Parts: sequence; C-alpha cells; structure tokens
Amino acid sequence: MSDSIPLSLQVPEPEVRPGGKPDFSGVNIPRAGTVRRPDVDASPADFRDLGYTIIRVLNRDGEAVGPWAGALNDEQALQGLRDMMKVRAFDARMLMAQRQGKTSFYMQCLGEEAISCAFQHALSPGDMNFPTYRQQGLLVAGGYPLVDMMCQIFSNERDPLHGRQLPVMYSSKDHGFFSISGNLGTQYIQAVGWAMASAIKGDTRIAAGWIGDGSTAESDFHAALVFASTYKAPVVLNIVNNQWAISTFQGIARGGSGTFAARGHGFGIPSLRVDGNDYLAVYAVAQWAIERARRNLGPTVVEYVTYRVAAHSTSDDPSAYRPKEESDAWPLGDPIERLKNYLIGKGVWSDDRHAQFAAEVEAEVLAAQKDAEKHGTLHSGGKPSVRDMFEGVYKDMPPHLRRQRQQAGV
Amino acid sequence: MSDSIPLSLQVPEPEVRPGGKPDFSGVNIPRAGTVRRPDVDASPADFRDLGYTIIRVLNRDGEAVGPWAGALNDEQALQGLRDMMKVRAFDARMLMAQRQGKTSFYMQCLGEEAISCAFQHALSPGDMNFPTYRQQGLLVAGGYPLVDMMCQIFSNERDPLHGRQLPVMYSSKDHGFFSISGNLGTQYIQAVGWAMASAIKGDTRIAAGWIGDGSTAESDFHAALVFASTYKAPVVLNIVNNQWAISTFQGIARGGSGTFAARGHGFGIPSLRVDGNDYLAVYAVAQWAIERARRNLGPTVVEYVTYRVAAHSTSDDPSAYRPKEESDAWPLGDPIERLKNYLIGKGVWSDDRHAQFAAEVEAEVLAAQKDAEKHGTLHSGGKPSVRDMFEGVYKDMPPHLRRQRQQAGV
Amino acid sequence: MPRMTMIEAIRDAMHVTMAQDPNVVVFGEDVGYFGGVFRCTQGLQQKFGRSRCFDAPINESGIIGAAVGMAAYGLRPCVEIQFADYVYPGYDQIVSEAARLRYRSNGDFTAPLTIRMPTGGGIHGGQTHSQSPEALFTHVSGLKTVVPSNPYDAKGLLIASIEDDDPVIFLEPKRLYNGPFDGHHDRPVTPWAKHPLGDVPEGHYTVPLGKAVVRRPGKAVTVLAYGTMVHVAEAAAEETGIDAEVIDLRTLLPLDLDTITTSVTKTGRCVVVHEATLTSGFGAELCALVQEHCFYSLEKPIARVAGWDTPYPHAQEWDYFPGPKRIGEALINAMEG
Amino acid sequence: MPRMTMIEAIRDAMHVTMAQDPNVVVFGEDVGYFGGVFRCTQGLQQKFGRSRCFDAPINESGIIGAAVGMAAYGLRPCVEIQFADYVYPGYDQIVSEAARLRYRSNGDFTAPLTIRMPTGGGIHGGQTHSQSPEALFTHVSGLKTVVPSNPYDAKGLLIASIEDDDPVIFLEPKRLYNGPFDGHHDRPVTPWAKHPLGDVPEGHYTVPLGKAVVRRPGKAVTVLAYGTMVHVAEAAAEETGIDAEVIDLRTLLPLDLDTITTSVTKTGRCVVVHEATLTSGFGAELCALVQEHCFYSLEKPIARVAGWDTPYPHAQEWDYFPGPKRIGEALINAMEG
Ligand SMILES: Cc1ncc(C[n+]2csc(CCOP(=O)(O)OP(=O)(O)O)c2C)c(N)n1
Ligand SMILES: Cc1ncc(C[n+]2csc(CCOP(=O)(O)OP(=O)(O)O)c2C)c(N)n1
Ligand SMILES: [Mg+2]
Ligand SMILES: [Mg+2]
Repeated sequence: MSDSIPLSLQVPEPEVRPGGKPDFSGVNIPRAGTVRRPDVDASPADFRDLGYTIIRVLNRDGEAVGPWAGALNDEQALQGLRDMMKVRAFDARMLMAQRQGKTSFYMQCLGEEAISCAFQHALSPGDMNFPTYRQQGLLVAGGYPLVDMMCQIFSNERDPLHGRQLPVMYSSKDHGFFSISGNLGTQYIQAVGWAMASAIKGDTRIAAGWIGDGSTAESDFHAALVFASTYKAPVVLNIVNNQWAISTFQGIARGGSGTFAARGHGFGIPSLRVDGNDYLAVYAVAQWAIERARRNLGPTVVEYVTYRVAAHSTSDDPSAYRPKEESDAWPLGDPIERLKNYLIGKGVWSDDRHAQFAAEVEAEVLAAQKDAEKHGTLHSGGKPSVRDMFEGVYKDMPPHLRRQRQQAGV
Repeated sequence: MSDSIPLSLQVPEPEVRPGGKPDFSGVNIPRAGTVRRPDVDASPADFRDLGYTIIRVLNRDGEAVGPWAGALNDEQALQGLRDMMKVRAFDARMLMAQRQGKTSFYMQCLGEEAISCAFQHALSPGDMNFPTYRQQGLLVAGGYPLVDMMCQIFSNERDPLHGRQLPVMYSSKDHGFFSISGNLGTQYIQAVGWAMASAIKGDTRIAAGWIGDGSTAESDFHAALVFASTYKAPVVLNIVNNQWAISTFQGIARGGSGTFAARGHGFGIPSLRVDGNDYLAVYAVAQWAIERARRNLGPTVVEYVTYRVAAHSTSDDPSAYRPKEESDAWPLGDPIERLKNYLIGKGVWSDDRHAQFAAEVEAEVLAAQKDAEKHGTLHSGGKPSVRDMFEGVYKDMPPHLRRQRQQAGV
Repeated sequence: MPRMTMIEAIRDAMHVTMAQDPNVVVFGEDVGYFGGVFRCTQGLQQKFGRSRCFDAPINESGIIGAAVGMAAYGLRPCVEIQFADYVYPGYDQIVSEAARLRYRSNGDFTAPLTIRMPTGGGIHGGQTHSQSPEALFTHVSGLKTVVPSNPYDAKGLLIASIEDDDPVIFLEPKRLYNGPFDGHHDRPVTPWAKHPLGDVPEGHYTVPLGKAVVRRPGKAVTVLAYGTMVHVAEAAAEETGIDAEVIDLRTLLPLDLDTITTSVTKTGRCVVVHEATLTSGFGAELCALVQEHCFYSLEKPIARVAGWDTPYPHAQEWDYFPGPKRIGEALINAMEG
Repeated sequence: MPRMTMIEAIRDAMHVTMAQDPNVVVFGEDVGYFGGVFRCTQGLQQKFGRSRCFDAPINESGIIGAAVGMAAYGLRPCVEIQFADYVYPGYDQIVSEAARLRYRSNGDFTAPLTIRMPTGGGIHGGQTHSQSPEALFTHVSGLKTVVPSNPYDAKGLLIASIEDDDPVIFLEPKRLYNGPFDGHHDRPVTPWAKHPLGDVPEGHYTVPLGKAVVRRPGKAVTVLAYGTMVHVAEAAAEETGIDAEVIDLRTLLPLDLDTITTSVTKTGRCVVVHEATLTSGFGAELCALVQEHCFYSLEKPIARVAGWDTPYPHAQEWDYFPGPKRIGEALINAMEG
C-alpha cells in the first residue's frame, strides 16, 4: 500500500462551458431506421443492445424509415404536429405572462414537445400518467382545456386546485394526469403502485411513470425499478433525458458510462432508447411498451434522448453554465420542424398551412388566456378563497383546524 | 382496450416451501476454472458477461483451477481455514450464550464464512469496511480480540460500546470496521463517501461496502451506485447473496430476471459474480476489485453467491418458510469443507490436524468467553454505567442533557 | 367474547376488512407467506391469495410509495413497516405525498392508506427496534396518528383506520403485543387473557378516531398517556395511592382536546407521559395545549415524564424507559404544594 | 466593515473555513460550477477546485450519506440541500446515522458535518419551496439545529457549525437572503446594506451555538422567535407600541433556556412565534419549557402564533404566513388581563 499512487476524485464535467464551442461529436447517433424491432414478448436478455443505441424513424430527408416506421397514419401525424405547436404556443404565452407578473413561476418544455404529445396518443382512456412538471404535452394532446391550465397557473378563482399548488403542478384524474408533487422522483414508484393496483383488480389499465435524467439519481427511481420488476407491473417507465438538470449536466446523474436505459437491465426489464425529437419514433416505441404492459408482460424502461432548449424554469438563467448556442448545435434537431418536413414531404402539409395553423393556434391560446384572466391572475382579480386554504387537508375538517379557521376569521 | 385481457399481479415465489423437496436445479453453476479473468483496467463494457456467471476456483476434486487460481500460497490458505473455523466456533458459542440468556440477541454467518474472512486478507491496513451484521469474519480474520466482541455481545462493563448497541453491532476503527447501524443499506453510500474522502485527500486507502441480497432493494443501494460511478470512488461494493432475507427469498429483491451483480452495468461499473463458498475464488476476486480501487480505476460490484444456512437471527425460525433440508441441498457446498479438502489434497493439512485445530479453536473461544463473562453478561455481573447512557450523544454534554442526567440521579 | 392478544386483534382487524372490502390489500416485508415477524398478518395470504397479501422488497419508500399509487387507484392498502425505527427511508412518501395528495389535487386524488408499525421499547431491542417516532407524524398536516393500548382498541381503531379516507399512521406498542405491561420488567408477564380489554368482539366494529378515553377516573391529577404508558401510569397511580385520572389518548391527531381539558380543569394538575425522547416529543404539544386551555385551573406546572434525550440504549433500557417509579415520583411531585 | 447580504455572509463563512481547513468540503445539487440556485456557493469551486466543491447527483440521501462517510473519514463536509422541503429523502441518514454515530460507536466514529438548507416561506414558492421543518430535527437526539436571522449571525453561526464536532442542521430563512423582512410583503424590500447586522467582519469569527440574544429589550411581554419571525415580531412590537422583549433564539438545540427564563420571569407574559405549522412545532417545546420553568411568573397562558396546520399554500401565502398583524394581535391579547 505504501508504494501506491495517491488517489484523486474524478468529477465529470460537460464537454463545454459558456464561452466554449458546443460539441456533440461524442453523442453516438445511429442512422434512422437501422435499429431492429423485437417482438413485445421477446426475452429482454435478447435485446439489451437496444438500451445502448437510439431508435429513430425520421431521417434527414424527412422520410419515415425502418422497422419502427408506419405506426401512424397521416391524420394522426398531423394531429401530432398540431399538438406540439399548441404546446409551444402555450409555453410562449405563459412565459410572457410570468414575465408580466401574472404568476410567480413557469416551466417550458421547449424542444421536448414530441415526447409527451406522442406518448399521450398511444395511451387508452383510463390509463394514468405520473408526470413531472415538464409533460404539459400530455394534457394538451389529451384535450385538457387550456383555460383550466391557465387558471391553475394564475392561481385564480377558477383554479381547479384552489390556489394551493405552485403553477404548472396540474392534476386531472379524468385526463389520466396524476397530481404533480414538486418533490422529484416520488411519482415513479407511485406509478408502479397504481399499475400493481390495476393488476390486483384484474383491470386492463396501465400506468406511465415519468422522470428526468437528473432525477433518475433519486432513490425512488430505484424503488420503482425494484417493485416493477418484482411484480411485473403493467407500467411504462419513461426517462426524459434532456441533457440537463438545472445547471447540472446529465453526466453527474449517469456516472462514468452506461445509459439511463441500461439501468433497467440489472432488473431484467427490457429497456429502449429512442430519439425524443422524432415524433414518429416516440409514438412507435410508446406503443410497443404500452402493448407489453397491456399484455401483462411487465414493465419497460424507455429513455428519450432530447435537449432542454429553454431555461430550467423562469427562476433560471442557463447562460451561466452552458454555451448559448448549445441548443442549436443539438444534433437531433427540432421535433416540430422534423415532423413538419415529413408531412410536407408526404404532400399532406405545406409551409402555408403551417403558418396558417400557427396563427390559429396563437389565437386559440390568446383567447384562452383572455378567458382565464377574467377570473384573475396571481396578484389581481378573482382569487381562491382563504377558506380554501383550510379545506381538503382531511376529508372532514378536524376540530383543531376548525378552531384555526375561526381564528383566521374566515 | 375493452377487448384486452384482464391483468394480474405476478408475485414471485421460491421453488419450494416447507414440506417440498429442495430444488436448486435452476441455479446455473459453471464448472470451476471456466470463467475468464480480465485485466483490472479493461473496459467494463467488454466483460458484462461476468455479471451473469459465477467465478469459481475450487473444483469438485478440491483442486484450484483456471485463471483465478493461484492468488494465495499454502500458508495463506491455511490461515483462511483457521479463520473460518474460528468464526464458526465463535458463532456456535454465542448462539448458545444467547439461548442461556446471557444476551438478548445473536446472528450467525453459518455457511458464509469464506466471504468476509477472505476479503479481509485482501485489504491493507487503513482500508475501511462498512459491514452488515453478518460480517463478523472481517473482525475475526483481522485479529480483533474475541473477548472484545463477546463483551459487546454481553453488553457488560467492558463492552467497548458501553452497552449502547444491540449485540453484534460492533465498531472498530482500528480494525477497519465501521460501526454497524441496524438500519439496512445506509452503510453502502457511507462507504462511497468514505472512499471519496480518501480520493479528495489524495490518500491511498480504499473502502468496502457490504450489503445483503434483500437489502439491495433499499434506496441507499442506488445512492451508492450513483455516487460511486459518478466520482469513480475507490470502493468495492460487495453484495452477499445468501438467498434469503429473513423469510423472503432473493427473488423478491431481484425481480423477474437479471442478477444482483448486473445492477452495476447500468452505471458502467464492472460487476463480477463469484462463488461465495469458495475461499480461493473470493480472495482472488476481492484482490482484483481492490486493485482496481487502489489504482484509481473506480468502483467494482461483486456479488457473492452463497446460502444462509442458519436462521436469520436468534429471533427467527426458518422452518416456517423453507424446507429444513434446503441448506444440505445447496449446490456450492460448505466453505470450510471445501478449503479443507483442497489443503489435504495439497498435502499440507490432514483430518487429524483439522480435528486438533477444531479442538484448539474451541478452547480459545471458550477461554475468551470465560474472560468476557468475568465482566458480566446482560442480566448479571458487571454492567455499563447509567451515566454512560447520557454520554456521547454530543461531544460535550449540552445543558438539557446535564439536567436530565441529574434528574436520573446519576 | 373471544380472548385475543393484541397481535390477534390486529390480525383480526385486517381479516375483517379484507373479507368485507376487496380493495383492502396488505403488504410489507415478510408479511406474506411467513405472516410478519410479529405474526400480525399470519394466514392472510393463505386466505385472500397472493395478490391481496404479499411480501415486499426491503424498501420502505417503495412500500409506502406503491401504497400511495394503489390508494390513488382506489384501493385501501394497509402496509406494515417492520419496525417504526425503519420508517425514515419512507418518510418523504408519507410527508410529501400521502399527507398532501388530497390537498394539493383538491380531492382529485386521495390516499386512504394505513401504515402499521410496531413502536416503543421494552424488549431489549436497542436503538433500532425501540423508537417511538409519533411526534414526527403529528407535526405533519394531513396525517392521522393512532396508538392503541389494548386488543379491543387495537382492532376497533385499526378497522376505523383502514376505513378512513385519509392516511393513518398506526403505531403498535410492541411491548403490549402479548400482554399489558406495567413497567415492572422483573415481574412475570401477564397475558391479555387476564385483562378485560383482551375481550375482543368478533366481526366488524370500530373505535372512532379522535376520541380519548378515561382509563382510570380520579380527582387529584390528570395523566395524559398513550400506548404502553397507559398501563405504566395506571400502575404508578396504584402504587403511589394517588387518585390520578389516567387518560388514554388513543388518537394523537386529531386529538380529543375536550376530554383532556375537562379532566385538567377538574384536577388542576397534569402529568404527561411518553416513551419517546423528551424534547419536541408529542408531550410538548400536550403541554402547550393544556397550559393554553386550562391555564387558570392549573395549580402546578405540567410535568413531563419521557424517554431521555439520547438514542435508545440496549443495556440501560430500564433506566431509559419511563417506568412506574419515575411516573410515581412525578405524581407525588405534582401533588405537592 | 463590509456590508453583506445573508447570501454573501454564508458564502464567506464557507470561504473562510475552506481556506483555513483543507478538510472542509462543500457539495450538493447545483452548488459546483453554477454556485447554487441561491448562489451561496458561488466562486468556491473556482477557488478551491473541483474536489473541494462539486455538483452532486439529485439524491438527498446520497448527499447526506456520502457526507457521513466523509465525516467518518475525517473531513468536515458542509452540504447543501436545495430546499428544506427536499430533505426528507435524506432524513434516515440524518436521524439514524449522522445523529447517532458518535453514540453508537462510543466515539470511535463521529459525524462532524453541516447540512445547510433554505427554509421558510414568503417567496410564493408553494408547498415544496416554503416549509420550515425544524421541529423534525429538534426531536432527534444528537443533532444541533441552528436558524440565523441576519448576515452577521449567519456567518458566525455557520463557521461555528462547520467547526463543531457534531452534526448541525443549518436552516437559512430564504426570505431573509437579500434583506430583513418584517412581514409587510406589499412594501418595498429593504436591503441588508441598511441594517446594522448587515455589517459583517472579514475573516474568521464565530457566533457560539446555544446562545440566544435579546434583539429588542422590553418589559411587557417576551416574544420567542427565530429566523424571519424575529423581524416580523420586531415590527409587530413597533406597530402595536407594546414594550415587547424579542428574543432571537438562533440555536434551537441546544437551547439557551437561561435567556428565555430570565426574560419571562421579568415580563410574566410570553408569545411564541414560528412559520412552521402549529401542531408539534418547535413552539410546543418552548411552551412546555416556559410553563415548566416560569409557571409562577406567568400571568397569562403562553400564546403561539404559527403557520396553520395545512400544507403551505401558493395563492393564500399571506394568509398562511404569521405576519405582523397576527403577531400584533397576540401581543395585545397577551397584555390584556
Ligand atoms: C427531492 C427534490 N430535490 C431537489 C429538487 C430541486 N429540483 C427541481 S427540478 C431539479 C432538476 C431536475 O432535473 P431533471 O430530472 O433532469 O428534469 P428536467 O428539469 O431536466 O426536466 C432539481 C434539482 C426537487 N424538486 N426535489
Ligand atoms: C431499514 C430497515 N428495514 C428493515 C429492517 C429489518 N430487517 C433486518 S435484517 C432484514 C433482512 C435483510 O436481508 P439481507 O439483506 O438479504 O441480509 P441477510 O440477513 O440475508 O444477511 C430485514 C428486513 C431493517 N433492519 N432496516
Ligand atoms: Mg433533465
Ligand atoms: Mg440475504
């Protein structure tokens, strides 16, 4: 031991920091269409390679290619485009509303729209998402009213959550959207529990857990994988790898090597990596994983490779920790642009119709906002009542809370 | 969805329960000597197969074979045999002492002696184990006085821990043995933190974390793997898979398929599985993993495949949940018998010398017990003081504790 | 009426609710085939099948988190944490999730689950088999916290807890599992069969949450206790001959403040007892409430008898445990002046 | 003397200790390159290198567990939990490990670590950026719990905490980071530069753990407060014109009972204030102690003004927060009769 060399701590760092030139040459991206598609009931041990590659459908020329292509018809793909555009327009307006002081906080999903929008369409009514704060696309694609989302964001008198929750922490059982917590990772094991309940009851509903790359480090990620594998729970365990966790790059959560998807292998859970900016690929993989769950074949881990284009939240300024141009250099492109080009290539869409729809969607979002603002924004107009603060802690208000409400004079 | 078949919960069950015939035919055991030995600096991605097989050195004929053989000379192997015999004799006596009411609780490691005994000899002075309650072999093989262990078990006036801890929850910094907690899994990430500290200081000491198969389900197992892989901490992460967690078979923690070792792969950590009842194999693998850590190459996961022959603890009766004969059917045999046969085969040991040493070790343990009992046992003789109960909560006793001690009249 | 130990009563409560409501499921470490390390779930798997009662991986956050998801689905999970000392890894799922789900989703999702766990000392279990963490739950809005002191209450309270639409922390004083315990550890163990509260009706009944009960009426001093300490306090009253009124709180939150203030207003003196460490224990809340609501009746400061502010020791267990001697001294002291 | 915000003072404390002792290391989520979401660690990585100050994976149990291991090695880790609301996943490592390591190993291993976390509300952060969990730490034997109320104390207490040989929970009232806050959220923010306690000496000094301070001397009623509430209580005293003595506890455990009892014995009246939910909050312990030690001086029941027993709401933040109006009413009420 005495002649051993001194040890040293190895702290991973991203390739570049502000001032540097973005460099994604280290990201290994296979050509679209080249990754095989196993049967859903194939043995997980036989396709571990799918946890180390990237399933892609849309190639550079905007064509859908390979064994994962063909899952959607044109109308469905068009719907996907519209969903994504609506999410983006919604984000832009709400960001502005926050800057105008109409709410305290907002979080965009810029660049990641394909993931939640496509996934939602692969689900069936009755299924349940356990989302993070960055899956607003699940609600938008699922037809949840924009105005209700906005009322929540504004904490106004029509806020479905009665002002209790931080903006964007939506909840809608009817739309298969579990109440967002704010504490990272907790929802992942809850999704597994919900799925187990469906199996216990002999129902046919499945669950989807959602987690960010950074949050895979949380312990409840492990709990979820353990429980899901042990009971073969009908759940899809989604990991959205958008490269960043606030200021921290994904290498801190991922460690030395391996992929987030590969974490499933240690549990015998089949694990796929997919191009998160490719709507068609996301849909195809989601459908595959959901079918496995539905057929009682157990859980699937899916890692979506994408990039968080915007700031983490309105409280964050990413120029402090990564080059401004990094998002432009991101090699998987923009999900809306890519699907648009595909549809134009297929002759079912055009630049004109795109511009027209963009204007329509802009108007729809604006109208919703006007509607929502009639009921107040955070600091002006209609507010949830103070009584509401005391309600809902328990089903029936216990004596001590009643006393406190009286003290508060409401 | 409506035409989907109903889901159902799948709860893993062991092959047999009491009354059934033990069956380990499902356990895949490669022939001794057949698993390759990669260089310690080889890329983990190139030997993932070692997480799915079992490294073995001693074959049925008691010969040491294959690329992992030859790590120990005869004197070292003899020392190993003596260590294991001492641990077994110690366990037997302490079990009896518990039955006689001399202590409240005891835990044996019957059948698992090779693991901790061999590992300890692969460490260097200054290294630190973060053990569970089933690694008494680390202390015994490390030369920690049996009488001190016994005084701890008896909670007597010479108990190094002053009666504060449950029996077997030893602590000895000088012997590289971290204080045992009782809360499962917590020590695993602490081992990683300790190893990181060594790297931060530029020292040469490495850490070893220990965990049971059942406890790998705990969240701190995940925390440990995340931190170890991110900072390439100089730590060996040992998993003792003795098939049982109290009444729960390893399938509940392990899930559908995969191995415990394979959990390391998702983090890019090299992972090996080894025959835990083969002293020579354990030593060789320990040495390999320790060398990786020492050379700043980062963590290694090692799964020891073994069998918990005894009850979980003195509070447990395994005949309620597994066939009595199961341990006899365990295909990897008994570690002491196997090493003994090897040494006899080499001509450096004999049945006579074995019997003689067994008697010696018995006498040594008995003498130690007599010595320890002079200082009291749990319910009679010398006791730790009541003042001791108030000491050591903080470095300096704060006023409120001083008041309480006065109130207690001590 | 059948005689039951507290273990049998708890088991029976689960049996009754599982038979009545297919949404009740039971799981936890070693609770399935084996029936739990204290045998509280023995026979349930055999009776209700592996998907209603099963073994869980050793991950308390996983057990509680999965239960939250199941409860949100519509089940009524009743999970076991093997010892209360092991609940901390699951604390986040309790505090941030179960307790707040109804509130934050405005009732869109709820978490009607029960978390059972053996609590308290007196079995030479050392620091990790003896703790009394109730105050860590009573501080959390959205939870109910229950501590039975006998088989009759244990069954009735557990049924009420499982049927409750909010998350309930159900703490089982393990030293009471097999018999009432008056703190005299050196005397032979009395079985529940000899105690009137060991008479447990068959079938369904509830003991309502939020209602305390006067165990021993008295005029001189009020003793507020729960769990094991109810029996120790009764013993202390007998032994000192002080006419103490011993109140068994049964539910700590919501608390039955009326029963407490009625008694203290009458006696003018109050002693609060618990096994948990003193500082910031639930006794502090009781003191705060009693001095607030009974200030003008109090003739002496409220006294607390509790575990010392140290980890739970192994060898010094009986010096740590608030036994009849310490409680008796507090009673005598409360009567002076 | 330099003027500092509380953020700068906290940063300076780490800077001073890191420069002095190579065993001090700092890590946590986003604390490395970026310098922390509140910028408390800004510049430390640049100055001391990546192995002294670095980003951690998002795993609070991992952060604290690794720190326990490092502390056992001989380092003095000072880790950041991004918000106190996120400490629960690491609660087991605090309660079962850091707090008990010295005791259970009889001093063979110790855990001299400091766990910093922003606490409290007033920033429209909703349920997961506003909590005040101090009572969950004061109940745990083996921990010290510190809450500064100004830059001067923050630096001196943090240096004392890092140098302390026991684990310290260091709660930073985030609403005070950039200026004292009297609870009038509708008035312009005052910066620390205008407050005398924004004067922070350079270099090394300590404010000892376990010592409270009288912030505002008075004769009529004692107010026990800490963190943000010190300023709100001072405002309430000014606004009501009541001659209140405001005590800033600074350290909750060990508690400076002498300063408290000296004051209450003098005033005969006491109001306890905190942001945390009322039930089983640290105020309960304060009430229990004050009534025990000052019973014969008290002229009125001790009053508590605290957060309501609900999760921390977003829209109703200022109805939840114990502002100067509620404290003022409690003061007026304490003076009546
Ligand atoms: C338990 C917990 N710890 C820390 C935080 C603070 N926090 C909020 S978001 C975030 C980063 C999450 O990153 P990632 O999981 O990659 O998701 P993304 O924001 O990229 O979608 C952190 C650290 C939290 N909300 N909860
Ligand atoms: C946090 C926590 N949960 C539960 C327990 C109770 N418990 C003690 S040992 C044990 C089984 C552990 O099994 P395993 O990890 O396989 O180790 P082995 O006993 O087989 O060596 C359990 C559940 C505990 N000590 N700590
Ligand atoms: Mg991310
Ligand atoms: Mg085991």
